Amino acid sequence: MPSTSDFLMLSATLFTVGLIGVILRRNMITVLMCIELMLNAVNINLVTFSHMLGSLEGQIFTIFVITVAAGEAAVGLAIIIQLYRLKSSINVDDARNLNG
Amino acid sequence: MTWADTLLLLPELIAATGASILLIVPVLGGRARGHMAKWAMLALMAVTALAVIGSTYAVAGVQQTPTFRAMFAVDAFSVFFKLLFVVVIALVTLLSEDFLSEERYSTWEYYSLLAFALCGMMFMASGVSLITIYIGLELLALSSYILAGYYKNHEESTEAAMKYFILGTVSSAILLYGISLIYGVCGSMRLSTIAAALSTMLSNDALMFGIMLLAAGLCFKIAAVPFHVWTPDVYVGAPTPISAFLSTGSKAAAFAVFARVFYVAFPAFHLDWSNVLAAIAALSMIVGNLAAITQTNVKRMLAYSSISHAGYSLLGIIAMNEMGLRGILIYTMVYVFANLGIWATILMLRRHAYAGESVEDFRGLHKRAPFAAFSMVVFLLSLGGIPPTAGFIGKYFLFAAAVQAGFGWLAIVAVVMSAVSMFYYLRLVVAMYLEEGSGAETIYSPSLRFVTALSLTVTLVVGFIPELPIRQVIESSSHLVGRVVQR
Amino acid sequence: MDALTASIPLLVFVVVGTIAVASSILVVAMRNPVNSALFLLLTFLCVAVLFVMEGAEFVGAVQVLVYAGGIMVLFLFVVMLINVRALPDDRILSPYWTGGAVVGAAVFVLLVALVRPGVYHEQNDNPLALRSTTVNARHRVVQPDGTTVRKRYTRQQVVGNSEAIGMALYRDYLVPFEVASLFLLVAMVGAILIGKRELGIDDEDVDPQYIVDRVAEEKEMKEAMSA
Amino acid sequence: MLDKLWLIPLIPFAGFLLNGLFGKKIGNGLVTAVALAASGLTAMVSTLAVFQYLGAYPDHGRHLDRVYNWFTAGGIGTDVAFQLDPLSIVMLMVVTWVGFLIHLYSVGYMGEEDGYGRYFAYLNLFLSAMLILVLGSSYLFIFVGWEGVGLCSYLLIGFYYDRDYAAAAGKKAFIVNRIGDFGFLIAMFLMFNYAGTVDFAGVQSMAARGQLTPTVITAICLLLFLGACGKSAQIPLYIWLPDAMAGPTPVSALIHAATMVTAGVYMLVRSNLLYRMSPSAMMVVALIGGLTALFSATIAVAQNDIKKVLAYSTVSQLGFMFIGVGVGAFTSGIFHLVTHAFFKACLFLGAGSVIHAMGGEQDMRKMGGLRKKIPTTFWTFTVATIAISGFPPFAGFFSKDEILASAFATPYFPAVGKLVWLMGTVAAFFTAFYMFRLWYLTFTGDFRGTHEQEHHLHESPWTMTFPLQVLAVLSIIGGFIGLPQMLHTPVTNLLEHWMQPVIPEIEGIGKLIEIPVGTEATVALVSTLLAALAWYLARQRYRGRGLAADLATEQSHPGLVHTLENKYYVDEGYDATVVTPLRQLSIFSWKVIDGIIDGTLGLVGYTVAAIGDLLRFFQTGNVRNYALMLFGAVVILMWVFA
Repeated sequence: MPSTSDFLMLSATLFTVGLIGVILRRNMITVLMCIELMLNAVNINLVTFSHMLGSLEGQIFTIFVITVAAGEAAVGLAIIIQLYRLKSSINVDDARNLNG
Repeated sequence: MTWADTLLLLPELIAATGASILLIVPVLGGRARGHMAKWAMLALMAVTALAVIGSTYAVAGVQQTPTFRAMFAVDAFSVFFKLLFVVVIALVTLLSEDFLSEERYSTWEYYSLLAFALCGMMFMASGVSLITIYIGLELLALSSYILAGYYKNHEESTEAAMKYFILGTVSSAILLYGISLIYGVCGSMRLSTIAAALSTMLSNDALMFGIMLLAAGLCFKIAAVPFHVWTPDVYVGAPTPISAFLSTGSKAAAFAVFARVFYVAFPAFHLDWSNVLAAIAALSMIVGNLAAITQTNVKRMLAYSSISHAGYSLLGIIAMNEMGLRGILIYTMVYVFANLGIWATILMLRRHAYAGESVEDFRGLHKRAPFAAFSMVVFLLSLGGIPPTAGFIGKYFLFAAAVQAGFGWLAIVAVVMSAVSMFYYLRLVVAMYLEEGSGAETIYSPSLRFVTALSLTVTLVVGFIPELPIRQVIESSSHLVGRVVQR
Repeated sequence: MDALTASIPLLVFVVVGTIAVASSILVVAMRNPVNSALFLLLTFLCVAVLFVMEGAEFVGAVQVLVYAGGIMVLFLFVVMLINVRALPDDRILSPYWTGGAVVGAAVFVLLVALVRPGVYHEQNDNPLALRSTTVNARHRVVQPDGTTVRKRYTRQQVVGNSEAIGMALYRDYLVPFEVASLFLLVAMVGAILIGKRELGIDDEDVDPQYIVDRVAEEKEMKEAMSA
Repeated sequence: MLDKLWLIPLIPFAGFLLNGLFGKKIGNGLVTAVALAASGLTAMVSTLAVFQYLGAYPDHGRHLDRVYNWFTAGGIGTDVAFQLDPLSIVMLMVVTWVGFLIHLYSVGYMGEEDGYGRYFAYLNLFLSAMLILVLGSSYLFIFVGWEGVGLCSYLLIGFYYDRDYAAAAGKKAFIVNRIGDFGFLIAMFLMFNYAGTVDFAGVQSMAARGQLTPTVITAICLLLFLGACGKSAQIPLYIWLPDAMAGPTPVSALIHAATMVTAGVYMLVRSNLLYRMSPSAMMVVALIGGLTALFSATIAVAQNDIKKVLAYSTVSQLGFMFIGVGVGAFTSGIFHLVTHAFFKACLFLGAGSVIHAMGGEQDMRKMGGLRKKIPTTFWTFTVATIAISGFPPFAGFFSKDEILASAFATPYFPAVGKLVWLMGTVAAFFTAFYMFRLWYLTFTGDFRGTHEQEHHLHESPWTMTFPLQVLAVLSIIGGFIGLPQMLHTPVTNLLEHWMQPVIPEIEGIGKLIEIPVGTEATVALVSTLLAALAWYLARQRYRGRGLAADLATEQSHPGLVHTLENKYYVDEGYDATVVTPLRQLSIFSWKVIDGIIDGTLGLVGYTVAAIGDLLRFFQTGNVRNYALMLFGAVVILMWVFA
């Protein structure tokens, strides 16, 4: 059986990959996907700890995180669609009218 | 879990039910009567406020009533914040009235979302488990994203929503990672259990990392440097009343969480995290104030000013003593009202134009609207911490708490930076009183007048007879302070 | 043989974990968001497997249902809807890639350096903890004076992971659960409010600019081809 | 009355509210009535209170009128409480009566201005804040007044908003004051932390009982002095005061000469016990005071704007007061404060009258020969000029002399005391010189302005001349409240006896000054002779000749040839050996040192703005940058702290 820290490291890797994606990608949809990756990494952490502790709290929290992720994805995609309608672009770099 | 427990949940239930009703009304044919939405919302706020006050009787004599398996607690601390939230939302409703009438966006859903945000805030204030706090925070955040992008045909609004959304979800991922580590180390998400587990524990890298990530996530919500980057852009882009809401209500809720989590769960590791938070607070004060100086857009200036105020308030958490906690409560209240008053004046000036309420618009305001100009001066002085306005009292508590806790250098930074902050607050006073100019047209509706008058009253009353609110604050925070002393 | 059975989970972990990491990297590296979405799906499935390995069958199922079934479809739907010709990531690596890489590497190092050696809560040794719940029961107690009273007591009962979660969710975590339902309601309302095309009565007949653009573009293309 | 001391600041506040909210509707007549009634009533009520105090406290103890508990923080309560004691009474009388006179004067002076109601509203607000400042019973509470007067001063400096520099000057005043306030605030935090109280009596008794370490006391004293430097325009924070002359002239008289700027002196005298326990802090005060006195007196010589001369003169005279406080002669500091309030208010109001007559002209080069045209102004101005120059038996002589003698005889730091005395004496010489220069240029010779101005010349209305006359009389007799020991009159040193309870002699804590009669006489003789010399030089140089001599100095550098050609050989000899170098020194101080200090402040402002711009640069508007910063921040925080 892989140990707790094996799972933690896997989660850390996924978290990092998601994070790099958020910074590097310009496509807003991909950025959103990368955020989902980060949330998934957290979920792995939670489930791992839940297993380790023998407490269901982690799993329950995971369910909430998945719920939140679903809701956020819906709203996020709606915002992206709206931005696309206004700017005809989903490039993160194009949305920089507000600055300074 | 009994019916009595459910009664404790009454304010939240009322707010949620009311929000849902507001959502249904347009479907039932209320769409055409958009102007009614405001009154429905205000009525809802009144009922919610009554319920909040009613819930204090349920907990009279008891310091804290955790219910629902220690997920949710009604105590004086949460009641204080809930009342503050209700008032803020009611005032934001008043601020929104005219602003919304300029455009054809639906009003019912707007207010409904505000009510949902209120729900989230109340759960944040009452949550005694990280689960409740997190989900309340997300409810607030999601409503805020939508509200920030509510003027969806305006590019700025949508852009602001997008930025707020991406950075907000990223920060909540960071926060979650922190929570997961804390869970792994302490074996629970209930604040009291965490505190108990930590009291017998030595410092631990994973735990510190968890606490720091949690703090980072909360710092994002209160807009503390270096997690502030979203603030100016979003405040400028979002519909103005929503900016007002974000800079007051949303921030106050985050502070309620910040205070509760750190005072209840992490006192044992105060020495470890206080230095990090001190650095964040110092940076917030310095960066916020210095960046505000060169701004010409008033909304952006207020955004930076709100960043600096997050820094001041953090002193209360860093100090980790009685005065600090009281300082946070007082300062949050004081800051909220002064800010709402300023936003009311901004809304009064020009409602057509979307962004760019520049300092020039304020020129010669004292001639066109003497009352508004006068109250604006009072609000600015309050933000600058000049006696005898309320801001001075709040700052006095926070700074003295920092000195008491041995963070003298931080108090000095804070005092210097409040001096610096007068530079840019003064620019508005100069524009209003010492410059001639047509400025922007002013439409001073009764709602805005009311918001200004109420904020002015609070600012002056707290300034002149602060004993009354202070006593209330002491009552509201004593049980959390108790924990600190026990440690 | 025993050693082999014992190493199966490790083997599964290594294989699934590798696939998860690889496909997550491909999510970031793919130029076309459709490909990214498919690799994201793969990552999610792998994570679901890991959940099951950790004794979280129900969460694993939710992961597949909600993520793979719901969120992914949403993503793909939006990608198709927008159908951007000129993808924003012409150059996948933006000018900030060095910064991104450095910060990413730093975060990774931090995570490894701080999370791995962390001292965590002591291990639980009850293998059934994740699948048991407490139930309320009453039993008769014969009092010394001969009368019997029914007394309530709670006892641990082994059920299944799903049932245990269900009991916990509706009993211990009722408040957050209800808030989550509010959250979903808000998400729905928000997505409709922002995503819905027309708003005012007047706007209804007007196509948004991007549709007009696309129609014009396609017309142009057709003309070019027929010419 | 004694239990209703809160009425005293409340009356002008009511005037402020009335005029501020309804000023535009009720018309100028009613505005005048409200403003005068408010200030006059305040003065009368205060006087009444003082008489009752004299009856109730034959020993001149501290009367405390606690209104309510303002707030309690960390177990330490602060009251809204007013106090009457000899020191408060002196300040109260000066502020209310001089304030009333200047209100009266303003009726005439501001009669034709826009924003009449606004002006009086601010003026009443100022009075209210100033009264809180002098009557408050704790550092925290007087801080309210302290900030209030700052705000009013700022609003009044920027009163003429059609003049660009006015708003800038107002802003400068406020900002420089904030630097001082910073010191004040930190000092309060120190008291709060170490003494557990911010009440005057509380802090002093803690200090007297030895509960505070010398380091803490010195720190508190220096920080309080920083606050005083800002408010009372001492080096290096004096730069705002000359610019503050952009405000209406009565404001300069009231706020920037007679009352507000002396608040720093008042506060230091209030804290005299702390200072006496920290001779090093006193030395700093004395040295800064001496430097300021000397330095700004030299600058005043080179000014051509009548108000600027008076402004630098005010800075210089404030320096004298700080010398007094710094060498341990607290009473003489207050003495000079009082006499200065009389003659400087008289000078400013006189200057206002001149400006009024000249139709707004402030440049002395365009004046001259006004003696005949505005006789009342002329004689009052003359009296005040003699008083400030230090000729006996006018008011300024006694107070200035007492300060200089105390500096000479100070037991705290004898050597430095002599140095400070020297600086003060030279400054006194300059004072006489620039004042007579001003006097000759303005009132003697031929008129140098335009014809229109000449036709316009007229004496001011009685509302303006009456205050002038009253103040002139006070400038003559004001000094008699502090006749020196050596005169052996029956009313010797009235003020010192009066102030005794405020400056108690406590065993082991810094002794009070005893001035030997011989020293006093010598010092008085020296400064009188120097004043006479200065008068003579100014007379030779400027009488009837306008600025010819000044221009000559500037043009024909070094001007020796010119001197030889001139038939006033002796006078020109003086010019070459004494006056010209002095004048060059003056121009040097003004252009270079003043410029350096001002430039430093500008540089700070520029740096701050540059940092702000730099921060704006980071705010690119790109979400990916923001995300990068977010994560970067996490990494850095963790790396540094964990």
